Amino acid sequence: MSAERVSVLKPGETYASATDQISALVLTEPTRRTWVLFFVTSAALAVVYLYAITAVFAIGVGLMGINIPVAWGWPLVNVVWWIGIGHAGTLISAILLLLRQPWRTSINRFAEAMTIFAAGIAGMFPFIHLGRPWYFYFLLPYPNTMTLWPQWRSPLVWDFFAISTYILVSILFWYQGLIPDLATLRDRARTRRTQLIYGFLALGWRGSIRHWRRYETVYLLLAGLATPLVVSVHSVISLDFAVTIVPGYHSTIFPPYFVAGALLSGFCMVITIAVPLRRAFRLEPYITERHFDVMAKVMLSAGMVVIYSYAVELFTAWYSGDPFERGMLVNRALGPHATLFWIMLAVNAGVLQLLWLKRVRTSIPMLFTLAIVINTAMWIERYVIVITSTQRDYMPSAWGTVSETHYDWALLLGSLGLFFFLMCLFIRFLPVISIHEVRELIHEQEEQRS
Amino acid sequence: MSSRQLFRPRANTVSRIVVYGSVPLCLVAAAWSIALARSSWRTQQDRFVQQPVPFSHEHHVGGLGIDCRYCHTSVETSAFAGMPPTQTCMTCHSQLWRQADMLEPVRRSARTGQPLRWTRVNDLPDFVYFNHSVHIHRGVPCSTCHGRVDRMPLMRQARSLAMQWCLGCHEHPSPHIGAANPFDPAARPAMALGKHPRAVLDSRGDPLPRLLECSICHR
Amino acid sequence: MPTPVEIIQAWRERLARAEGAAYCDALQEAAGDRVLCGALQEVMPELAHVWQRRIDRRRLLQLLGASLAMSGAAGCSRAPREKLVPYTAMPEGLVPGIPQTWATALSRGGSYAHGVLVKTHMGRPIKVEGNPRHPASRGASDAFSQAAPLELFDPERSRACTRRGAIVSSSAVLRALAAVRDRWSARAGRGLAVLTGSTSSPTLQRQVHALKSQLPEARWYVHEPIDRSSVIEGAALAFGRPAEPIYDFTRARVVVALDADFLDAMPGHLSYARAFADARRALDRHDSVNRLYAAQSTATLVGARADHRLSVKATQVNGLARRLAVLLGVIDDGTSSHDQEHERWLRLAAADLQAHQGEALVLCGDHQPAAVHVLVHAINEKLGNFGRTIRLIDPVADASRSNGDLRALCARMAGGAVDALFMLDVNPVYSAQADLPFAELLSRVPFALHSGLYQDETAGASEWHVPAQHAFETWSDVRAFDGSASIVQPVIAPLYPGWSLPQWLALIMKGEPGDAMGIVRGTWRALWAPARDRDFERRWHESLASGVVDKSQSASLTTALDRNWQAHVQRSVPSEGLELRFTADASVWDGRYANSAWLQELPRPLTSLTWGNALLISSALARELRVVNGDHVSVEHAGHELTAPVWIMPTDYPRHTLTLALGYGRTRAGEIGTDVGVSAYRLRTSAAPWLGTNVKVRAVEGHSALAAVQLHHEMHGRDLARQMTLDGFTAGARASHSEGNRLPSLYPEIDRHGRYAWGMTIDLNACIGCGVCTIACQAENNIPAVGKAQVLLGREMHWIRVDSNRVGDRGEETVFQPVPCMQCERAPCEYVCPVEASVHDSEGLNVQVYNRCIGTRDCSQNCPYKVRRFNWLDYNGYEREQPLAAPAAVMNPDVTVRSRGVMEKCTYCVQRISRARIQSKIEERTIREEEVIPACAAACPSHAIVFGDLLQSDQEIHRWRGSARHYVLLEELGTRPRTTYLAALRNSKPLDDETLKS
Amino acid sequence: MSGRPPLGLLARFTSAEQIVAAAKLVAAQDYRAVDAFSPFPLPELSEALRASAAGVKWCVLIGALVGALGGYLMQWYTAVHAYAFDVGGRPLHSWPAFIIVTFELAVLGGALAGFFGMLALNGLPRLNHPVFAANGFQLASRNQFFLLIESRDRKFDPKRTRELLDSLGAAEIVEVESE
Repeated sequence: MSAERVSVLKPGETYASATDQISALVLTEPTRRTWVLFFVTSAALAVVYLYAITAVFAIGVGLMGINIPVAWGWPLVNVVWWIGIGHAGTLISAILLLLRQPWRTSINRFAEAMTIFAAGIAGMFPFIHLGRPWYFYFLLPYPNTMTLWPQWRSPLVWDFFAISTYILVSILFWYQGLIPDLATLRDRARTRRTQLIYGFLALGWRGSIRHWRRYETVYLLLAGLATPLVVSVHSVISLDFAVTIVPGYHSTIFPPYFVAGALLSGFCMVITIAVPLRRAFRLEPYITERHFDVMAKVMLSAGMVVIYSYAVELFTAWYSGDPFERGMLVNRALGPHATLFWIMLAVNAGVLQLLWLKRVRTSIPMLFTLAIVINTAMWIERYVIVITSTQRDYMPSAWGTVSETHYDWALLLGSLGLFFFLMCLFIRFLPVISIHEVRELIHEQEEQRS
Repeated sequence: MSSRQLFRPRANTVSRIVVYGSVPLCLVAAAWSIALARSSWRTQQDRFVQQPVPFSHEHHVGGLGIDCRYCHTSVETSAFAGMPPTQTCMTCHSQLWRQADMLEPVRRSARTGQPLRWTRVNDLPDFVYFNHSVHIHRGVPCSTCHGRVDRMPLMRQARSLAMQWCLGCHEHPSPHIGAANPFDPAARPAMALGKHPRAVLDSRGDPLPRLLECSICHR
Repeated sequence: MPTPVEIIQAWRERLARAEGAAYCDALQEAAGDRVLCGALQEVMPELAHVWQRRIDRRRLLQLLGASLAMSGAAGCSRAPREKLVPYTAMPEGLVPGIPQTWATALSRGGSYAHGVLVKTHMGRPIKVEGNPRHPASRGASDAFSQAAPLELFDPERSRACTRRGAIVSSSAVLRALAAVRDRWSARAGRGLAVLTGSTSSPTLQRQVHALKSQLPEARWYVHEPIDRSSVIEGAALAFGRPAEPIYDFTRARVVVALDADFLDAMPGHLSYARAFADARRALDRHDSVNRLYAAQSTATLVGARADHRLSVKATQVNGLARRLAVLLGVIDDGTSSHDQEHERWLRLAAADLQAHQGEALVLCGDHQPAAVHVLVHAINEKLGNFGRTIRLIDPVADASRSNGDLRALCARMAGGAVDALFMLDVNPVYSAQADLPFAELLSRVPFALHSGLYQDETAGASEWHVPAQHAFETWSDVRAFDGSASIVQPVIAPLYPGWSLPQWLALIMKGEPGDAMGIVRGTWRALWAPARDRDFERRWHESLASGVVDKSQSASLTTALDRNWQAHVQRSVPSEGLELRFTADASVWDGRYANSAWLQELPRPLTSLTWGNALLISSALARELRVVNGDHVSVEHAGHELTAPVWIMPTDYPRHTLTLALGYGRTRAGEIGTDVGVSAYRLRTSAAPWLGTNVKVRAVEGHSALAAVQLHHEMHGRDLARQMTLDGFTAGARASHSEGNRLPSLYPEIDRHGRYAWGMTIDLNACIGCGVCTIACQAENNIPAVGKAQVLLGREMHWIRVDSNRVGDRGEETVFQPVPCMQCERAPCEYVCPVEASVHDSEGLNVQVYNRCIGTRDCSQNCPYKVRRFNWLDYNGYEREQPLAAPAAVMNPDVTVRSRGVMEKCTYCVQRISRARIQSKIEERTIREEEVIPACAAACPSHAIVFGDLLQSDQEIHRWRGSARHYVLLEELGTRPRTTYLAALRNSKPLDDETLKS
Repeated sequence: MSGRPPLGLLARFTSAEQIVAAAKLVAAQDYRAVDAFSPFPLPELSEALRASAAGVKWCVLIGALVGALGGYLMQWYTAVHAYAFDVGGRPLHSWPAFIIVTFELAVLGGALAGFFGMLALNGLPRLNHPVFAANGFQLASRNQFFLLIESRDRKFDPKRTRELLDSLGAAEIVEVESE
């Protein structure tokens, strides 16, 4: 254990150096060209996103590639994918906190930010996909003149509660983590304006030891609450499918299957962000090869669970002897979207295995590419689940499929744009690494040495 | 770096209001919007509307005691109570108040054959299918929904007509039915007169919960 | 009477005065104001195109808006309060809010009528039902009559008289008419020619007679693209007098149909379908079941339902008939059919016919040459079927007084002998055969006048056009396939100026239209020759009330075969090479219904194609040509060439036959019907109007997407549409796997305590796959048409679809399966809905609450039958103009019109149930069986759908559900559907050797 | 300088070890009104000063219970009593289906109560606090550690307390003005 703790950070860091360096990123660092480039492109995409949403609201969901029988299209694929990405953050910050994994410290902050943005975007898609989004509030339990309430047996209602709870709790967790660092920034800020802003956000945190005591306790408790929450969220999402009677949806493996998939794509995204971040802001001392190595291992283990789920689905379909289940698999493997199915298998079951090699786990460029490839494959996996299942379900006479439209693409790419746009802002205005936790870590390291 | 305070003491109060006040603020907003949905601004209850002719139910019903069915002929047989054709007005007004300017639109209509265009007062959404005849037959007094029209110089919407209000009766019909003469503006449901209409309803119609089902009013 | 300019000025001022919401009201009112519209037409003829195109409020607003500042437009943001507009004088007998029903008659194409009941709501005809008292309808109706209200209110109907496209007043037409009348009346009618469709109207016949006697030189020509001339000619050859055969399928145990689609293509098809279905209803295993042999030269419904099917070339049918005649000893002739399969089929049929003399029936298709009809008559004569299963009557559409068809007219026009031509309710410029230069000849006629519902091709080519009146707007009379007559009475005042056919004849003869009712009454006064005036009035009103003139069906002719009938029998050899069959289209008939969005979107039987026709070819031929569905081929026949997309038919489709439906490729049908499909008339010759021989076809560049609704006809081993053999059925087999036991469930049993438990059962053995249920449902439930592009995306909205499933070992047999919502008692759609938009009521309906639906579509995802439909876009034109949106006038006020983003589905016509429930409550009784009949069941020709209350054991549905053919679709899913099925029956003749011994 | 007595004495220490030792001694001399400020949580220090977190634990527990109970009751009442619908023949009180929302609301309740409880018990937000005025206090969020002995402590004596702090090795001792 102790050996680990030491090796998490590059030696030679002091409270002062860590504090100054990380806060400098926000306060003094000049705006870099790479950042501007990222910012502008993502902002442009975000505008496309807004345009697409407006169009879909104004003209109708018919603009997207959906029909009967495939009434759930890309928006649902995107929900599942984004929520998955939104998992790594909470896992790192909450579960690893409970497990006392010191390596989380350097990455939990931006992983949490990532979680909030991803979950937020995921939360938008169900509404984009609604036929009459202006009536979304029918999902809320509020006393209305129709005396009607939500239909609590519907997994969509569960979803609504799960996702909104998840977003709220993640924000609380993240903000509480930020408070001491905001105080740090307040005290380092040079201009009055920044002092006032950070000062107000810091809520007058002064580092009192009594405050610290309660702070730590609540932080731990929140982590304790967030841990089952994060597991529940994707399980609930999976129930949207699992409680139906559609072959390909109706499967008991779904909750663990979806959670594992979520971790996989979530960690892919963390790596995708960590690599450029580390390079751009010289964070090598804080985000070390070891971090990547560990994250790669998490990916691998999550990936194996996903592979197991594939296997179980296949087996159940074959073993049940149910013609409809079998038909569903045949359709996936040979139907209109067979290529996607095979890509999914090739990447998630095949390419993933490269992570067994330490060489791969520790080579940043390879890991970076792998992360992006696997994350794409994970999107495809969700596509295969959501779309190819109803495409050919019970009655052949009703079979049919439909292909995506420009709006589907605009919404997917646009949402990516919005995501990176928010990430850019976060990187620019808030400490990407939890300063006080780094200090704590340094303190522990000193104790080790003495 | 300055060692002076960044914020004045007043800032403490402000910040606390912001942080702790946010929650009550949301609740107030919610309450307000919920209240708004029930306000007469929204339901149009008790709002007077411009009509081509300022027809007074008070005068015709309360004063002259004309029966509802004299003008609203189909109220017992049809979903729609019916609006009187110009002819109906002219049966009297070809004799009475022949010069009154107030009635010129009626006379013009009779002359030109161009119908009068009244503005709807009691207007349900198009997806609600209310049927007058069955309610009348159950002995629901007109006044239950339309109020004391015999006291209305100008017509106004007497009830909110919100779904909640409809369900009020549909959930517990008994106290609202079985009036001897529903058309009497002062008619009162049987229960109010000590009779027991519950039996009346069951002998005639469906089990009560039926009345709360969507398909009763929506198609 | 103010001048148009004054009217418009008045409106300008009124609008200028109005503000905000009032302004909106004013505009809305203006849009609806016919006086104003008329005025605008008169003063701004340059806007004619607007009136020829769809009216829509917005365009009118644009026009008005242009003439004044849209100052108050901002007020439109808030919806104005609704207006209540009472009558000035209430029509007698009208109760506001309660629909009225009128009996009248509609005819498919021109002549052969079936009685209908028109439901009008506050004076608006909104729904058509069959008239149970009419022999040709028996309560059923066809797709065209279901679409009639839409046609009536079609905003693209011709709305004004025009001269060379410019709007003129009807008085101008009368003046011009007067001028030409003087000319011909001076010359005993020389140069006057009247062209109409074939007509069975006694009034018209009488008027034509009068015309001929008044103006001996006048000519009357009949142009009916889809006629029965060869039937009548065949009878004439066989019996020495023109006649039409009428069939009685209830008595026929064995039916041999030689290329004859009596379920769809023949006059009387509705009653034939019903009789045929009744003759094989077989709820009980001891019931008798008829047997159908069908030889078909293209894909037909009869072929699909046949117990023994044979696919042949059309030119081979003569050979089949001959051989059959030989086998039955009608004629003797050594030749035997070379083809083994044919021989086998013939011997089986012959044996069966022999065994059922007098209760058998042989018939052949209207399009077959007269010689074949002669043979068939001879065979029936020999079998003693006349007077039992078949009888002869005088031709219903009597053309004896006519001077011939379009060919004759063209000849006369070419001779320059026609200087005044009236084309009444016909569209010859479009539907003329390819070899007749009609349009070119028409341009040389000095005075050419066209009267029709639309500004169609002929209207465009003739100098004068006058709007015709819709069948719902006018007085007339018409006869059915068996001769029984009906009075056609108006159910709404004419929407636009114009004259009905009887009035036109009056105009031509007397110079003024007169009153249509008077003319028709005149006819019947003459026909009945009543002793007292009171008797006439009584019969007249009885006829109007019942919708059919009592005792008016034609008497059977008692005639023996002509002595030398054999002389007319031909020994035609089957043609080499490919053959091209022309067929009437199930949706647009001969093209006259092309502008109806409902009909265009109604899936065509068997192919499930919508929005257009395609050249049907066999899969073998497709392989030769290396084409796939939608690829273009060029068809060459008798020197005419046409490029058309192909549609590949399943295995049992005749290998060497191409089929092309008439009625498409219209060029002036309207925004909806123009440029849909390709025009078969461009290949059709007057010599052989029904069949092209030695046709050349080659693949060419080009592909067009064909909007088929059903893409998979195989069932992939899933037992969905079930079929039993008659032997199995009589031996006591059951269609249901669960033997009627309910499958176990984890949920507690449901007791809904409802007063009624509605259920539906559909008899797959009776269903003929015609698809009338689909469009009847559409008309009843305000279902929007969505257009070809949306259908291609799989977004058609029909609540009940008719699947055609291929069954049998080689998938060569077809079982039709109508699939509406199953109203599952354990509905999977309900528990996934987050907002209670999909819930159950105590009567077992799976109700859809449109105003609560937010469009998550989870219900559809979770529906194993995929019967839910979603408003992907604003199909009903709430938000912006939708060319396909049905006009508000035709909407059923008892059904919510769904907005964008809402899920919808079949609810057993809940509006009809509610109406009946309320009535029963008022009358303090339970609902009677006949009170609630869903639109689909009411319209079904073969009575394949029964609906009823499962709690009242005396209802028909119980007998159906008691049958061994009863089964539940996808029962294993435990959804407990309220809609169930009866398996189809196949009654194939066991093969015993001696029948096959040659 | 206001006339009122100062809030107390603030001593700056440069290392965690020093302030922990100092705090222990100060506590040993049973000073009560003592507080310490550090750039990161120091468990030993909070033990020394007997900082307690019992309150927030209760907040979380109660919040979670309220969320769970309220959530379940809401579902039960609305589904069974307020407006009962026949949904695919499912029982009105479909408790298994109610579990998820109940759980989510429990978590939400707990989290909100915990966070706001923590703020409230810490007397936050408090943007203006006397110690902020103390010289060099910004370093409390960097690498310096501060010990504050308040003048309201009955053992407080400006002179002796300052000596005590001196003896503990404070790098700097300043007087904190009262607000």
